[in-house]
Parts: sequence; C-alpha cells; structure tokens
Amino acid sequence: MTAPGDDVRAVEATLFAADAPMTPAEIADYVGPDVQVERALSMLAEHYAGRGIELVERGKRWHFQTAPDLAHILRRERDEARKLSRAAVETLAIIAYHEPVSRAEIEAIRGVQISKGTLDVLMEAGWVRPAGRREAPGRPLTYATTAGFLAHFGLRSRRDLPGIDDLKAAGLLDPIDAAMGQLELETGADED
Amino acid sequence: MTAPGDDVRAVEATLFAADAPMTPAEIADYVGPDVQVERALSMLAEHYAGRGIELVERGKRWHFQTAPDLAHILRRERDEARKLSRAAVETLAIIAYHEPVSRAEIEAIRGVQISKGTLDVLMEAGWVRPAGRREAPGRPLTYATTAGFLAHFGLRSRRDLPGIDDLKAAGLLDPIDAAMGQLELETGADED
Amino acid sequence: MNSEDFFDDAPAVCEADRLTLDIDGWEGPLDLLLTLARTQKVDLAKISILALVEQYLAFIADAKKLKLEIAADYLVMAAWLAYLKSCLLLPKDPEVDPSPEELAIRLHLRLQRLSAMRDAGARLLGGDRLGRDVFVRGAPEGLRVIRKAAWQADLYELISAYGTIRARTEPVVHIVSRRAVMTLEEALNRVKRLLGAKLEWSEIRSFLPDTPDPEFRKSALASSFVAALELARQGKLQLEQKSSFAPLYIRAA
Repeated sequence: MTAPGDDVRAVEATLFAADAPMTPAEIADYVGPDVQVERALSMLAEHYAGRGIELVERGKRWHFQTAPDLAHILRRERDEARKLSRAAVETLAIIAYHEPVSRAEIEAIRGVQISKGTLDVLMEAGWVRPAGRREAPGRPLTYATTAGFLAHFGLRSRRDLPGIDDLKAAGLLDPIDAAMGQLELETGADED
Repeated sequence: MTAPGDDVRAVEATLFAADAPMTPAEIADYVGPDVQVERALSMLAEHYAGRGIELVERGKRWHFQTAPDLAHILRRERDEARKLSRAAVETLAIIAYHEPVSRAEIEAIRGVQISKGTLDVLMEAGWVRPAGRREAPGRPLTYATTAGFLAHFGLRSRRDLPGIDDLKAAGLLDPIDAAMGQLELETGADED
Repeated sequence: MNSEDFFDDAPAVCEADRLTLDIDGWEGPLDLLLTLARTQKVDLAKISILALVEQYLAFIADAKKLKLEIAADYLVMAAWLAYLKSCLLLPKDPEVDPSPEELAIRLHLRLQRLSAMRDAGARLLGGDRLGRDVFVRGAPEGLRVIRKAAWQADLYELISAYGTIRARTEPVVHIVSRRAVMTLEEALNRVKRLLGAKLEWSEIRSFLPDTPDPEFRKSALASSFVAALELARQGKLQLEQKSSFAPLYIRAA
C-alpha cells in the first residue's frame, strides 16, 4: 500500500475530527485553498470502501460512518430514537417525495388533516424545514427536507429516495388533476 | 490493497463508534468471543500508520485519533460553539417578525425586559443590525435583521418565515407552551 | 427495531376480526378504504372500485350494528360512496358532470397515491439509519471553531420561540372602552344652577344636557335624579309626581 499524500491525510483527519457532516467548502476552510478537496474525497471514499468505516456523501456533505452490515455488532442499548407515529412517517414521506409541498397538499394525499404536532416533530428532529411560500392564491408556506434528513436516512441525495424513479414514471407523484388530464388524453381518441 | 477480514472490520467499526478508549476485553464484548481482537488491533495499527488517522494504545486502552502532525489544521480553541440563550432566541424572533423594531417594542411584545447583553450577542453573531432611529418622541434606535441572518437560517427572505396560521397548524402555538411562557413571565427576570 | 414496529398501533391488514371491532384504528375514511383494498390481495391498479365501495358500506353497516361510535367523516364518506355506487349501477346519464366513472377513477388515484407514500415511508424507515444501523464517530475531537459558527440557533428554535411569545402574550389584551358618564357632583352643580333660572315646576328631563348619546343621557338622568333627592333633603328643592312612572317635576323651594 502506498502512503497517502498530505492533502488526502489532511482531509481524512478533518472529517474524522469533525462532529458534523461537512461540505467540501467547509473542509477547504480547514485544509487550506491549495488542497484539491474533491479529489481527496473520492480517493478516500475508494480507500474506505469495504472497510469497517465508510466515507459517505449525504446532501453534498461528507462524513465517516460505520459500515451498515456491522449494525448487529454496534446496535446496543442506546437511547432509542423517539418512535415516529404513522402520521409522522407518512407526512415525512410525502414531503420527501413531493417537496416543496404545502400543508394542504399533504392533507389532500393523506385524506385527513395534519394534527398538531406532526410537522412540529419533524421540524424538531431537523428533517423538515419551511421552504418558502408558493406564488399561488393564499401564498401557502411549503415544506421540504433537510441535509439532516438525507444523513439520517442514509441517502446521498433525494434521487436516492427508494423507488422515486418508479413513482415518477407511474405518475404517482403528479397531482390528481394532472393524472386525470393524462388519462383523458390517452383514452380520448377512442371515445367517439 | 487486500480487503480486511470481517474480524478486523468489526474491531475497526467498534473503536470508531466508541465514545471512550477501549480495552481488548471490552472490544471482545461487542465483536464476540470468536474474534482475535489483539491480532485485529495490530493489523489495524499497521494499516493506519502514516494515514491522517492513527490507532493508538494508551494504558492498555485503544482508540483512534487524528495524526499529531496534522494538529495545526484542526487546532481547537477554547471558545466552543455556544447556543443562544432563550432570551436571545426570543428577541431575535421578535426582530425578525417585526423589524424595524425598537427595544421598548421588543420588551412590550416579550412581556419581559431585555438585558443589554442580549442585543449585543445578536449583533456579534452578525444577525441583527441597528436600523436607524424612529421619528418619534425620544427618537428610539430600531433594530433589523441582516443578510447573514437569512443565510444562517436558510431563508430566501423574511417572507419565508411561517405566519401565525402556519405556526398554529404546526402545533407551535399550543396552550402548553403558553402556560410555560406564563410561568417564565411570573418568575420575571431575563435569563442571560 | 424494524420498520414494522412503527405500524404496531395501526390495525393489522389481514385480521378480519379486528376490522369489525376497531374503528378508531384508522386515520380517516381514506385510510380505511385503503386497508380494505389491501385485504383483497390484488394489485391496487386492478382493484374494482364498485367491490370496494360495497365492502366499505358493509363495514360501516356492521359497525353500526355493533353500536360503535362512528365519526362523522366516515358516515359522510359512506353516503358519498352509496351515491357513487348507485350512479355506477344506473344507466349512463351523459348530463352528469363529473361522470361517476370519473369520480371512481379519482378515488382510485387517491388510494394509489396514499398507498405509494405509505410504502415509501416504510422503505425509508427500513433503510440504514444513522444512530440505529450506522454510527458516526463516538468521540470526535471537534474542529477549531470558526467565527461564523460561534453562535448557534436553528430555524425551528426561532419560529417556535416566536410561537411561544405569541401564545403567551396574545390572550392578555383587554381593552376597556371609555363610557360617557355624568358624575353626581356634576349633576348637583348643574341642577342647582338651572333651578335658579326656572321659577315654575319643570320636568326633570328639561334639566338634562342636550346630547345625541343615549348612554350619556341615561347616566345624566340617573345622576340628576339622585342630585334632586339630595337637594330636596337639604330643603333647597321640591319634588312632585302625580303617580308612579308619571313625569317627575321639580322647582326651587
């Protein structure tokens, strides 16, 4: 094995010492402007692949974490994360797959009002954030997921959301009116 | 480079996730009795030699640490990240929602006096700036938020802040909170 | 802990017994419909809306028979589904817009969307989660603090702080509106002054100030009456009234 260069070592040590995931720009603040951070990151990711520790990218931020297949060794009597209610899980999924999405849109998909505390819990966990107002009547506030959401659920980016391509292709992420329009287009020709 | 065996990977991950240095016996508690811990440790120490991270033994306990020669990059200073006091968060929230706003107006909305230090902290953080004097008796100084405030909180503009209706719907105007607030009002003083 | 744990509180999909007993287990009629659809064990894309409607109606009827309390929105959905069912069974009426077929398709699409999000949520929870399946370093040394990060607060803290302030300050606004009143002292002076100018019996109302404000007029009448009683006690004034509720006359003694 060849010894890594000082550039790579500096990036490795910085990420190792960090107590939160870091963007390449933040890493550069530490290691200096002469270091090719992106290159060092990809070399490190390659080096750690298959080891007990992995270097991963989550929402443009990088951090080291233990390999997922070792979960059985490390899972111990830790404070179990507060259990999410089914309402919270569904709301989170709707926000993640549709973002940015308004409260009314979430309610339309779930068929029930969002009870108090559901969005609250998701924001407190650091997974959901207000994402600006929609330029539409009433200017409703919209919600989106955070980098913390990607990190927690082990996703590199939203494109890694399980099954998102299939859902998109099946039109299941389109509003119902759009889907109805599509159906009419497809069947319209035969009707008369 | 040959891929490490599962024994080595397990020891590597265990030490990485540990929050204190561990003896080989403690490691064995996690990875199981079949793993040759000592052998894995010496293989890991050899692998990490010369990297940005090192595996070291101190008094029969093992831990990972960043390589000493890279300390200048990571140099830690005494002043660590500090959480804003509750008084400061509340004051900042009032300025954000009502700007430009004078100190007397902030106190009227909070229902509690604010200490001199609270506004100083917010200005030091770069989130609040003096915003001119109001043309009113006493010509009070007013305060407003900065571009740095928007950047830190991930807002495009102040209009992205959730309105009262949004707060209500998210459960952030719950009577419990109100009761807690009332208690604080009664105990009176500013907490910073 | 696996993803199923998160669904423990929800009714199990295939337990027909629980279906007829536990109506509180659902989050609204759409949720119940989806559960019923899933018990059919066919692809949601191929499911018969008509059959599903019948199941829902039968379920609500069962629940009624057992005298379970059924929330209003379940009954509203039942009424709507009964209407949809009759429309679907009747001969087509081209005048009806939207057509029952379109309504059925819309319901179908809603169920598919909810089902997709429910599955997505379960898959998210089942992934490698930080702090459960994968772990970050247990004791990071931490990095030198850079100035911009010196003070920490996040958006959630900010907006929840504002919510707290608003919640605790909003209800304590009391506005006491000013009401126009004539004090007894004013009335005494006024009646005394006017008595000097009038020699004959005069109705007490003629001593009142000319005002369009009925509230102030009432207050002035009450105060002037008390003032008249006081002046009569002092022997400065005489009172006369023909009968109960008749006009009250006064003159200087």
